[in-house]
Amino acid sequence: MATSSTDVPIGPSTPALEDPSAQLTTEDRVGLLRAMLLMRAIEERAMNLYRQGKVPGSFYDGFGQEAVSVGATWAMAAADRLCVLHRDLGAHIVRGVQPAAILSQYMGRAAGITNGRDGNVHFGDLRTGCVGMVSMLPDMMLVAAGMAMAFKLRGEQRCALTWFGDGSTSRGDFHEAMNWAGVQQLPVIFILENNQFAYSTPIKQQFAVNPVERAAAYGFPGVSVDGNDAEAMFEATRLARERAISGGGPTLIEAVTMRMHGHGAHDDMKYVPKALVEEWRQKDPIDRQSARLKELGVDVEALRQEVRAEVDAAAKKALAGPMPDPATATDRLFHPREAQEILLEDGAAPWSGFGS
Amino acid sequence: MATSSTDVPIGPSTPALEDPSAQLTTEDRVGLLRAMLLMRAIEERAMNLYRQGKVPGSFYDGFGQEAVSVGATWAMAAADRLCVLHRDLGAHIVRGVQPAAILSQYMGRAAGITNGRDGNVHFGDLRTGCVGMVSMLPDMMLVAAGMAMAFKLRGEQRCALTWFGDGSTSRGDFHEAMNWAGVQQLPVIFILENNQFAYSTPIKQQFAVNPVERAAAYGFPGVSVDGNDAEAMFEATRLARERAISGGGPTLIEAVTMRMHGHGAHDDMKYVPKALVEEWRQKDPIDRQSARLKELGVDVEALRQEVRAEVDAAAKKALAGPMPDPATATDRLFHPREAQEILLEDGAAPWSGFGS
Amino acid sequence: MSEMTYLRAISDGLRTEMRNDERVLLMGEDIGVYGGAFKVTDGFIEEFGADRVMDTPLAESGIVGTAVGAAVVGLRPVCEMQFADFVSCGFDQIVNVAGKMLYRQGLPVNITVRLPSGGGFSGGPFHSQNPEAWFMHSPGLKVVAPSTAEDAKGMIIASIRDPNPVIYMEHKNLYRRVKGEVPEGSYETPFKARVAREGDDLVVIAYGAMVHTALEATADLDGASIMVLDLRSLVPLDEQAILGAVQRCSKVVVVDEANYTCAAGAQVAALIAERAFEDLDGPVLRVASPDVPIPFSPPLEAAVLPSVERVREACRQLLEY
Amino acid sequence: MSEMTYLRAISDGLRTEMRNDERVLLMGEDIGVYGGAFKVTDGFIEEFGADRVMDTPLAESGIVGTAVGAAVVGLRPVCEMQFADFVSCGFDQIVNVAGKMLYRQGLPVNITVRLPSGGGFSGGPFHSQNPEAWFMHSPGLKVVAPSTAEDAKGMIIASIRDPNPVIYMEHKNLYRRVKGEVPEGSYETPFKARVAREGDDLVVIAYGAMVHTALEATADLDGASIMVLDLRSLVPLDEQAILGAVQRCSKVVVVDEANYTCAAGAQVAALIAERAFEDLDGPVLRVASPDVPIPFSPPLEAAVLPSVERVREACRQLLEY
Ligand SMILES: Cc1ncc(C[n+]2csc(CCOP(=O)(O)OP(=O)(O)O)c2C)c(N)n1
Ligand SMILES: Cc1ncc(C[n+]2csc(CCOP(=O)(O)OP(=O)(O)O)c2C)c(N)n1
Ligand SMILES: [Mg+2]
Ligand SMILES: [Mg+2]
Repeated sequence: MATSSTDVPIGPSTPALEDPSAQLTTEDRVGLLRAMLLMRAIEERAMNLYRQGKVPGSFYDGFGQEAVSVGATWAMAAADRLCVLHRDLGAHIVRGVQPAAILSQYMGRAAGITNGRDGNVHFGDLRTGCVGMVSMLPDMMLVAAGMAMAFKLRGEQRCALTWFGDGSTSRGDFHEAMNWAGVQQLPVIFILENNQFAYSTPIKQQFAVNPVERAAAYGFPGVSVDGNDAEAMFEATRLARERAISGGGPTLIEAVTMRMHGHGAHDDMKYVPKALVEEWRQKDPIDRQSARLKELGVDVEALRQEVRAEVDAAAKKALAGPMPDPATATDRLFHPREAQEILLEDGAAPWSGFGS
Repeated sequence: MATSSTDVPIGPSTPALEDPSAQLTTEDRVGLLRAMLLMRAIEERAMNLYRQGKVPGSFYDGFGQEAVSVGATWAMAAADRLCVLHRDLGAHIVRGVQPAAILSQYMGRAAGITNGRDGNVHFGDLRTGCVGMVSMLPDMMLVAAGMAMAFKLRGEQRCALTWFGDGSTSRGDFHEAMNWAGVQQLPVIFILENNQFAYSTPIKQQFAVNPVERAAAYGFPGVSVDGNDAEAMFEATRLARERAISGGGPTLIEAVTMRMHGHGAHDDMKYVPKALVEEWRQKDPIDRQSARLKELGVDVEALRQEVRAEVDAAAKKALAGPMPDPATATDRLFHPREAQEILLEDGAAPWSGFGS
Repeated sequence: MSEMTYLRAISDGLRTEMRNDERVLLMGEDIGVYGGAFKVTDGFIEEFGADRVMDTPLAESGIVGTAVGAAVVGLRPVCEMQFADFVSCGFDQIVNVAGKMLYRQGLPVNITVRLPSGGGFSGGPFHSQNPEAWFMHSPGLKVVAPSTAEDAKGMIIASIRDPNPVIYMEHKNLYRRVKGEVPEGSYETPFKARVAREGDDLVVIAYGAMVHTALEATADLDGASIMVLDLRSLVPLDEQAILGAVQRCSKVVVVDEANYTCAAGAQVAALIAERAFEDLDGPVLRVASPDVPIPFSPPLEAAVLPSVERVREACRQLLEY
Repeated sequence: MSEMTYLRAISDGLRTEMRNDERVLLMGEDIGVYGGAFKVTDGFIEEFGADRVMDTPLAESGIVGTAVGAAVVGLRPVCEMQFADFVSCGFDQIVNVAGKMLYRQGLPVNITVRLPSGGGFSGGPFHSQNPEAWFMHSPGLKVVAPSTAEDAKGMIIASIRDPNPVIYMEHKNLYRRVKGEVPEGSYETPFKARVAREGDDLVVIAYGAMVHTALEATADLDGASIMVLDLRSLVPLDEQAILGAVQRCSKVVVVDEANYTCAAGAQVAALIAERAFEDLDGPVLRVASPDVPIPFSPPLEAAVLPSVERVREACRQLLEY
């Protein structure tokens, strides 16, 4: 399994998954690559815009971890619900959020998903079945468990999914969510995105034993997956989803990966050994998926150019959009009783297996 | 192992402890019984005083669980520090708190340990090395871990101990404390007092897998012990303490027991199957220790009478004491800078092994 | 109409709304089989089943956080904290997840959190708190605090129907002490203040249990005509009713059971000092608990909680002003 | 004396006290190897070692709870919340364990909790909060909020030496913006208010970053003589200084960056309305953030945070009264 920055074992050896490609058409496999390329291109653009002073506050990305969110989300059905975390832009892309809306969000423009109320990846587009994350980690695990609880109570065949980092596992809400999901055997998928660092803190200072080992002691399986392989992420999530919707309960998936950029744009990550970064650069998830598709004869370069053009256009559109009107700053504190009920709506579910 | 009210397994089968009596003189063994008898007699007296309206608020006891606190505390050295929970009056007794002070505490008298500021078992006598618990469960696990952290940082051969119930394991602070103790390999002993219910909630609604199984996934051992056997509790705690002070890190001890009274005096525990209570009545920890001592020729009846007399005298003394002066109600909100520093002091450590 | 206690009125409201609306679900520790620490949900599990009267693990953050999740996919969870004091353990989920979701994301969070609060029965520092001001200071939460049986029912129903997170303060010391006529069936009490007694010389502004303390203290005070304004809702705060009462009476005593500093009463007094200064004919006096934990022992607790006597003194002082 | 930023003054205070007293230990996320999210403890781990500059797990309840344990056996932990906003995750341990221990048990808890707070740089709803009022409303905690470099150092030292739990508010927007002469070596700033500028016609009462907003707003306001009172300490609140200022000026504007309802400013205004009514020559005006989460986008954030312009307007309105 992957090398770790520490002496904490990176999860149990998990039985190899069946060949995921059995579940994926070439179109799916291109879709996975496309979403990863989009994620990277949008985040690179946003980083540039940040350097130009066009993205206020701080900027965080998921460079090198694209497979984790893209692969997992590819396995989610339209009626499923997600709480997307800060390294997981790919999930939004797969669910159908448009690049211009994302860049508008980063720049605090009126057309951003939160209309400028919240920044960077702190957003969830209601029309894609996603709840916007809060900063407090990992609070969203409980929200995901609660959505799953509602599905189970109503006898619906749907599931909820959320991500969280290695550092986030140290907080109480991790435990309350794991325990709740175990006791009620909820249709929820927890993805531990083990990128080996929490800000500057290496995993050996977060836990003595890999948290994926804990799943069993909550009454459900924990599996470790190569988080830099989008198809492996897809397959592990697909299986977890099947368990979930057939009443088999929760799954904890550890996506073993590496944070390849600083915690945020301001962080030079001096604290990470260079050799470790170098080693993981060889495992880039986009390179891996590109190689696969080249073997299948897909014109990856054309795809890259298409994505680049899409992001160029999106940036142009986003930059042309206005900032929010300050007169709206105190609107929408409370939802009026007489207004229509607002609930999360279904998102895109591009996997061919859903027959859409 | 013991029968449980549910289908959740009551902890792993733990290798049988060596015969604890090797560590205990007859005097120790009598001391254990004496402390358990005192605990029961004081709580029975308090329950009567409660019924007479002399104990304000509610009243909680540890009837049937006396071995858990008495046995464990018997293994603690004077310089060790404890956070004592609400079923664990025996710990206070072993550490040297006088029965009259306890009864004064229950009755909200000026001579109570908290001078009437807090009620029932929410107390810790500074002079016995005990931190008074807060109601919020299991917050004290973190406080105990913090004391242990200080001992480790200063290179002292001391340890900290705390108790908590099966229900308390569901809260985030359980996890944060377990994880902290595991990462830092602290000299702390966690005693999970599994009495099979949290108020009315049976353990199967608190966890899918017994939490003692989790210890391994935090990087330290978890052991199950017969919580109705004071000598077994002593021995498990003694071994855990040895590990702790020799740098071996934390231990989680599950004391398997049964709450034999309602959650509080007001609770008729209709929700507990009668047969279960009956079964556990056969395992009464005081009966068990009495039988042992009778075999050794100890006059247990005389001991009982001595204890009864002691509690009678204590009740008399407590009842004669005044209520606190209302004029003091707002005193001691802040400790004055110029006043002496107040820290926990050493408590009694009666075990013969300490040579005291 | 039938007479019932404040406690039974809450039960009645919950039951009514659960019958009306299948989306309503109760969550909490020991609320099912046991019927709740105070028996508010006694008999509910028999009528509605364990799925809708859910005995949860001992985990306040879990209760609130999963309720938020259930709410955004269409349920209407009502969470019980066993005592208001334990809300500190679910604090983050309330203020950061539930409270900010609509403003940030446009997603309303329809949860109700019931907080059995307050002192007066030797509950001590951990079973007597009045934490409403923490939530008033956290944007995005409504905070209500009925004082009568009728309002207790009408406001629990209104809280459940309100699409926003509502912190519902129920004062333990009113549970069995206060009784009143309660309409049958379904009705809502608006989140507005109520004049508990008309008067012209002075107004006592209070909410929850303190409304009764205020009424008792001023029932017969040297013949003065004393208004008692029951706020009922703290967020939104009925500023119009407050300012109107000050305009009419010119003298104000604000009573609060919570600790003095930054309490609801501080907000009310500050509001008056800012917006009704010209109407004032004397200082805005406050009666509240001093800034200490609520002590256990009866003489100490009595010394700390606002008493009829202290309210009376404040009124007298102001009437003589 | 040497000139340094507010940020460096905090570092200097921490370093000074760590050299003075071996019992002092820092705990927090990323404070060691990384030197802290804001670099307050940059270089500390090299000087004091990883045991005294402890990189903790990501667990705020854990940080506070273990600090309490360490304190009662003789250490003097200083906890850093990475942002003040995350204190909601350690809230229970602060208010219920640390805050009530001395009153209940006679056991002082000598911890300091540093909260990098406040907005002004597009931090958004979770990196801009000013949660001091929650703690002011929780008995047993001291709450301080320095506004200058000199006080930042003197108050962090005083907080560490104070045997009680102290919530130390450090405003992020002052970190690098505010500079000043700071005495060398060890000294303490008392938990008392400070006159930031003398004046007679009106007093602006503020603390933290708002002291600078107040000073700027009133530096030249139509020639009026305007006092600025920097509270510095919120608990204990320097009531004497507040009442003295009102007596002298008769007109008061209270400025608070936190959300309006039940803020520190509400307490100050309520205090004045109760105890200085006769000295008042006009309403007690308040400037604060409206009751919404602090939005991210610059125009929205600017519309919410109290500005120089809003303070100026309030002063003008009152001067013309
Ligand atoms: C409760 C809480 N405390 C502190 C922070 C500040 N913070 C933001 S991200 C981060 C590190 C998170 O690490 P991890 O969970 O491993 O996620 P990663 O960023 O590595 O994906 C920290 C400490 C936070 N967001 N939430
Ligand atoms: C955080 C918190 N929530 C709720 C309560 C109310 N409460 C008091 S005791 C109790 C049950 C505790 O069960 P357990 O931990 O098993 O301990 P036991 O009483 O069985 O010894 C509850 C829910 C509490 N004390 N703390
Ligand atoms: Mg990480
Ligand atoms: Mg129990």
